[in-house]
Amino acid sequence: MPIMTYIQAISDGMREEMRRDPKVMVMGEDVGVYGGAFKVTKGFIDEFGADRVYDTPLSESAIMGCGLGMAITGLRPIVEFQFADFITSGFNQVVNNAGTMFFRTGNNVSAPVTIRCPSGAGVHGGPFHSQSPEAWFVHTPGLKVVAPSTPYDAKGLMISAIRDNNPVLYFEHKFLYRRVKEEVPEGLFTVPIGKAEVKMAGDDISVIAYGASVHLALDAAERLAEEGISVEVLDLRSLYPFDKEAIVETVKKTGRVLVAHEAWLTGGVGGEYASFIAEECFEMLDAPIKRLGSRDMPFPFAPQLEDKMVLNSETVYRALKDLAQY
Amino acid sequence: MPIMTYIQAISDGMREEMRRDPKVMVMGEDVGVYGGAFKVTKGFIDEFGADRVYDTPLSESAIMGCGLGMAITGLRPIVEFQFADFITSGFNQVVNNAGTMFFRTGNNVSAPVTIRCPSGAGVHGGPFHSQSPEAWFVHTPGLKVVAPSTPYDAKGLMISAIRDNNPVLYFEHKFLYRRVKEEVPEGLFTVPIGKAEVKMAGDDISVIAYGASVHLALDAAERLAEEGISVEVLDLRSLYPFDKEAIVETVKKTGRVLVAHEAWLTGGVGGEYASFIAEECFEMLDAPIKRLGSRDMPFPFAPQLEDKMVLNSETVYRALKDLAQY
Amino acid sequence: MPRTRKTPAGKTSKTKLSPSDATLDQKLEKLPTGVSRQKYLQKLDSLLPPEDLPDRAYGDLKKKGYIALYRLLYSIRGTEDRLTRLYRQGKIVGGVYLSKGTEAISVGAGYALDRSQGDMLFPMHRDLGAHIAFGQTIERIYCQYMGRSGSPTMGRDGNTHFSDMDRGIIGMISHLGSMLPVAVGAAIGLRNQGKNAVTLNFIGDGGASIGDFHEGLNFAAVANAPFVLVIENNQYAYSTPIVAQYGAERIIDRAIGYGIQGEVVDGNNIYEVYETVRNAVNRAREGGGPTMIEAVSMRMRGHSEHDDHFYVPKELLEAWAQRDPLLRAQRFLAKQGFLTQAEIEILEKQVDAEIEQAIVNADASPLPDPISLNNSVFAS
Amino acid sequence: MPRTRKTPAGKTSKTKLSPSDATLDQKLEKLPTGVSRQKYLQKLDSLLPPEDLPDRAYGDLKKKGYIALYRLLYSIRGTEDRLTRLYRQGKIVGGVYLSKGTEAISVGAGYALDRSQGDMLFPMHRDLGAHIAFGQTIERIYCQYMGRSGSPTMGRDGNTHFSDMDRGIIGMISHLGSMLPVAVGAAIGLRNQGKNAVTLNFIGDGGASIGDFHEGLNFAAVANAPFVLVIENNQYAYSTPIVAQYGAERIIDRAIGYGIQGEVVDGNNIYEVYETVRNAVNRAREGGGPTMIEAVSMRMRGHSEHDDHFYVPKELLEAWAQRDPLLRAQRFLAKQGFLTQAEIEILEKQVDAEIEQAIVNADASPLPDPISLNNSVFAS
Ligand SMILES: Cc1ncc(C[n+]2csc(CCOP(=O)(O)OP(=O)(O)O)c2C)c(N)n1
Ligand SMILES: Cc1ncc(C[n+]2csc(CCOP(=O)(O)OP(=O)(O)O)c2C)c(N)n1
Ligand SMILES: [Mg+2]
Ligand SMILES: [Mg+2]
Repeated sequence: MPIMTYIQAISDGMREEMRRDPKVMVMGEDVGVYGGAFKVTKGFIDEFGADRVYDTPLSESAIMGCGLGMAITGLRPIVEFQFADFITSGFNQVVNNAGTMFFRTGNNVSAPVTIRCPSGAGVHGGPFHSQSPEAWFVHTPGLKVVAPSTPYDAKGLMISAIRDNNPVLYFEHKFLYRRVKEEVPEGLFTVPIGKAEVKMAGDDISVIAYGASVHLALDAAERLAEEGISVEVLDLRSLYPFDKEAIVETVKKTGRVLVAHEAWLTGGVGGEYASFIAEECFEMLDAPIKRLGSRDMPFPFAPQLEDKMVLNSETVYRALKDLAQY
Repeated sequence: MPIMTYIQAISDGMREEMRRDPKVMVMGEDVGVYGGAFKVTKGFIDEFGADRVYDTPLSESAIMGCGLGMAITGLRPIVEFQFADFITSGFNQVVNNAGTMFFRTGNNVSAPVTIRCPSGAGVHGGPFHSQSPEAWFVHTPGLKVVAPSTPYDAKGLMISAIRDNNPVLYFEHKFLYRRVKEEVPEGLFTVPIGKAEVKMAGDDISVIAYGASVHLALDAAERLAEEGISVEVLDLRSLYPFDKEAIVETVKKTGRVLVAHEAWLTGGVGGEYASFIAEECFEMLDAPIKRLGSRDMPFPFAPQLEDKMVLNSETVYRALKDLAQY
Repeated sequence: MPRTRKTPAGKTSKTKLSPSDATLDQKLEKLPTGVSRQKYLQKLDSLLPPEDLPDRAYGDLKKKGYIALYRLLYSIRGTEDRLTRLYRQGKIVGGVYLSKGTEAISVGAGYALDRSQGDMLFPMHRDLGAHIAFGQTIERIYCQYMGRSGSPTMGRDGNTHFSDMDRGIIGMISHLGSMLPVAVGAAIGLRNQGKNAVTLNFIGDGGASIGDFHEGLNFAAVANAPFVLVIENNQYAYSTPIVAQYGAERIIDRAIGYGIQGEVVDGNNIYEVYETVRNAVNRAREGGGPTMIEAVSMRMRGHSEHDDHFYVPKELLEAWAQRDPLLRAQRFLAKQGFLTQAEIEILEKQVDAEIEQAIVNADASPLPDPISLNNSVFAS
Repeated sequence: MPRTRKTPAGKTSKTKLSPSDATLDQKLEKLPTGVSRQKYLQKLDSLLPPEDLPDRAYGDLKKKGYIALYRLLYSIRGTEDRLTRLYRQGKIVGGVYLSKGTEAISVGAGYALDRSQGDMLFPMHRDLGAHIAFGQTIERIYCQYMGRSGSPTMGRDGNTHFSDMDRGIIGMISHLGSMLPVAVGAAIGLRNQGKNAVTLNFIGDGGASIGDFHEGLNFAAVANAPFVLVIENNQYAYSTPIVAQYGAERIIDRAIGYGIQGEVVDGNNIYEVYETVRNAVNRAREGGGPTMIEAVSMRMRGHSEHDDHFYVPKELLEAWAQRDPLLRAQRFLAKQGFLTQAEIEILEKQVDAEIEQAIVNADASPLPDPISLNNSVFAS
């Protein structure tokens, strides 16, 4: 099995599915000749041609709107926002147009669009190239939201997202692009939307995380293992729909939970999962549910500031330690 | 003291503050000669002139962007989205431009804009004239969010919002416009942003709500009072910043909490407050924290459908009863 | 590619509105600094068409076509008149937004498409006429307004917001302009799948101010998409007059800025609307790229049936009432010898009966069952 | 109101690029269906200016002004060249987006405003030149790029995203076009408070495709706002050539669609840029309304310093290198007798020393203290 980085796995998932299904296409700014700002679609235009690897004008609302229009004619577009932060410029098309299409047409028209959102901090992008805005979309009906943390999941979820007959927001984390790699099968396989995965089994505390935060949790869990504390790391992978059974299971096992994400703490999806646990797992809890996120402020540019604003593994470590000692 | 409806109180707050401060102005579609789609600014143009009651082209992003531009030159605009649902068309200007202005300029430039969002269902508006999208903004740093439930609060919070040196989203509920009235003082007074209020005192269960849901909670509480169950209704009024002390206090008192809002349940602000309680009030709880919201789907048009989708007082009543019996 | 700006519709008409008209002037007093009243008053005149339709042949229309278009025009007028009645009787859910006075635009444009070629229609909120012209039944329309289960949306969305994929109609969301990029994407999508189809979208003088208008048209222009945009300039956006909506002389002046074909058409002449849109559709089908068409008319009722229209100068309405699209088409048909007055009356009686029957049928359609909301959000 | 479209910048220049150029043709192979390569190749020619600046007086410029503008031009070139060096040394945080080859636009335009009148500047990401021309110090610019506490944003935002309210500069957010409505609102806000000020915003050939461009300009046109927009057409948006960005012959063809003044200017002629913007600013100040100006130039480096520019045909870069704004201005100054070659060298030495000193100072500016993040989000 070949070793792939996270970003290679994303490319590979798209490429394989495009080979299988001629209806699948990519569109966005600079996705063609340039191969995408992060080179995710490098070489695609040579293999699939300019109509399936569609370089667009700089207009997020039209990109999303046209993608939706292509979808209702039977194509399966993968729409790329160059950075997740720019989804705000096409926001209405995502939430009100794509999100309601199936419902409002009396289930007559579906909108199979995959929406790529390169998100996340740690790359000195400043306030507008570092955001993790997934919570806005988890709150909006009609949209599915996934956020892989590993190359395997990245590829498998990409293929699932493309095959799904609904708009799926695919939050890929820029910090992970070239920093994580693993063996990933060649060819086609899927990771189901809506299923979480235990990335590290443990008995004392559960961390529920996704995307880059999974790696923070794994780092912290390794440190704690040395101190004799056994942490279970549950990677949600899908933010909506999310895997309620898997959450209940891990909480039942450990009785202590931390929910952690890089997105802003207040109003973040962590609140959803934490309050789901508070409601459904009340009797299982041995300690208060702890939530972590980045500080409620724009992502600062200078590394010294960003470091103190973005969730990091030290903070996760300390929160877990507190929980263990509760 | 004059009796005012909720909508009159909103108008009155704006009018009084415009009389006091010549820098305050209103802008939006049809706010001038027509007096606004809901007649909130009826007569304003005669009193304040067309430059302070500014009829704009149909362009939400420009309305918000221009409002921000006016604000940085020293004016204090009240920007009106004709319906809260249309804020998606000016979304980027709200969250990324207004929301970051103070932070990203090294605290050099502030953005005192009040953003009026007529929201809420129950008026047969269908999927795009019924939404309550406050959660998106509670999650976004740099924005304050208020949502009054009574005429008194509506007026007092309006004046506070206008005087605040930050962007404040003002979610007014259309269903309440002419359905609630009470005595409201003439002239100027404020309700502080960030302070909740107990709208009905009780001992057995707490409901934390805001906007129209406060009235659902009060109705349910009255029914339960007859059955001997004493419910405390805490009206948050400010969704961000929110009144943590008031929440802790009511939970401490009752040990049983319901968080209820009309917005979609999943990813709604209820998750924020519920998980705050789960974390901070763990030892005080005698029952799981219960959350209610509207069903996760677009707001349907037909009344028979809307009734089964939107949170109602019967649902609140039953949830409270369950909590009481836990 | 040629980019023409046709003679303004009213070039030949006698001046009916003048800057000296005191009543009109008074209504325009309250404009913010910088908005030019003078410019507006001059504009109003040039927008007014002549009282009679130019006496000529229109495009590929034969006698049957002239009559069919009139029938549709009369159908939609009748359908909408009864909507007002039903609205007053409390039988309608939500608001009612009528196209009275501007029906020729939606009917003429809708009729110019070719369903058999796979053409797709993206109507806006004042385009019931296009739905009908594109094959939608009046019964389903009433079901939609009454929120019944027999409506294309199963009662989930209201008034003119309805899709019908079997007929190639995609309904709008409320956010004006949002469907423009969708229609452009559909045009490109159909072309990329080897189809020879055209998509058509409408937008108002107000909606034309929104960002999606620009992004969508620019996208279409670059892609040379088989797409036609009909701008319904009915001179008001809710209460906002065009002087406070755009600064150019005409909306169509934007065509050159996109490098696409632009046309102005008398929106109260159903045959000219048909002809112009038909030509644009044919050109698009042949690879000639997008066209934007400004159809000039006047909204003869309030924004919705709960709006009393007080902000529109009476003079304006009176002048336009004399140019009612039905009256003008009737006179034209008679003059051409296509239909006698008696034949017109027979046609109208038939249509009236159809409409009444549609109301009865719609009223018999059950209210939607809330169970239908289960599993309604995601496609499997 | 007059709406002119000036002669395209290159009308008089000798053709340098032709459709038969095989290398160029090859690069343009991969365009989606409908995008016209032919149209593009024709366009490229017409965009190229003559090699020398037209030998004439420019607006209200006196000898001092000609020299001052050259000095600014040289400053920004020098400042940016050293940014590349610092970037390679790892001293810069984030990416570096340079204006090499197009500096005349931002400098000339920034210089045309009048700070003493309260004019405000809304620069975009390739407008360091405008910051400098509007009084920003080079030291603070370096602080900004190095993420130091001495930067106007206190290290909170990067590269050219910085405001400086004391100087009337409002920095951009990354979302291109977003500042356009803000600048328009500021123009109206200043006017409504009795000030006689003008606001100026820049946008690129790419940014001009976004909805805010349309909404903002339309808003400005209706309000007759004292606002000037400079479109920096540097022929690429990241890797996207103008042929895939817009369908019109020229971006400025949009002016008539807004009913505002439109001008095309040779963006590699700093004096023409200054003159044109100055006239527009004066006109706006006198109540003549907004102007949009298309300044044609060529981005001579990659989108950012990590982009090797492979997608730009070499021929294009070579042709434009011969029209470098500094070289052309130098030749002009010499020809006019404003500065001898020796004087130019002295001036440049002075500027070089200033820049080096600014780097030393910026490097001495402390890293921002994380404590500064406390209470940083809300104004009290
Ligand atoms: C983006 C957006 N903003 C505001 C509204 C509210 N609204 C509904 S119709 C309307 C006026 C539309 O005017 P126009 O486009 O001219 O169409 P007309 O109603 O005249 O046919 C407004 C402001 C909306 N539907 N969409
Ligand atoms: C709304 C938005 N979408 C995408 C981007 C990402 N992006 C940054 S610069 C750029 C190209 C800009 O091109 P242009 O406007 O021509 O300016 P130039 O860089 O050529 O000066 C893109 C796509 C952005 N900043 N904003
Ligand atoms: Mg209109
Ligand atoms: Mg460019």
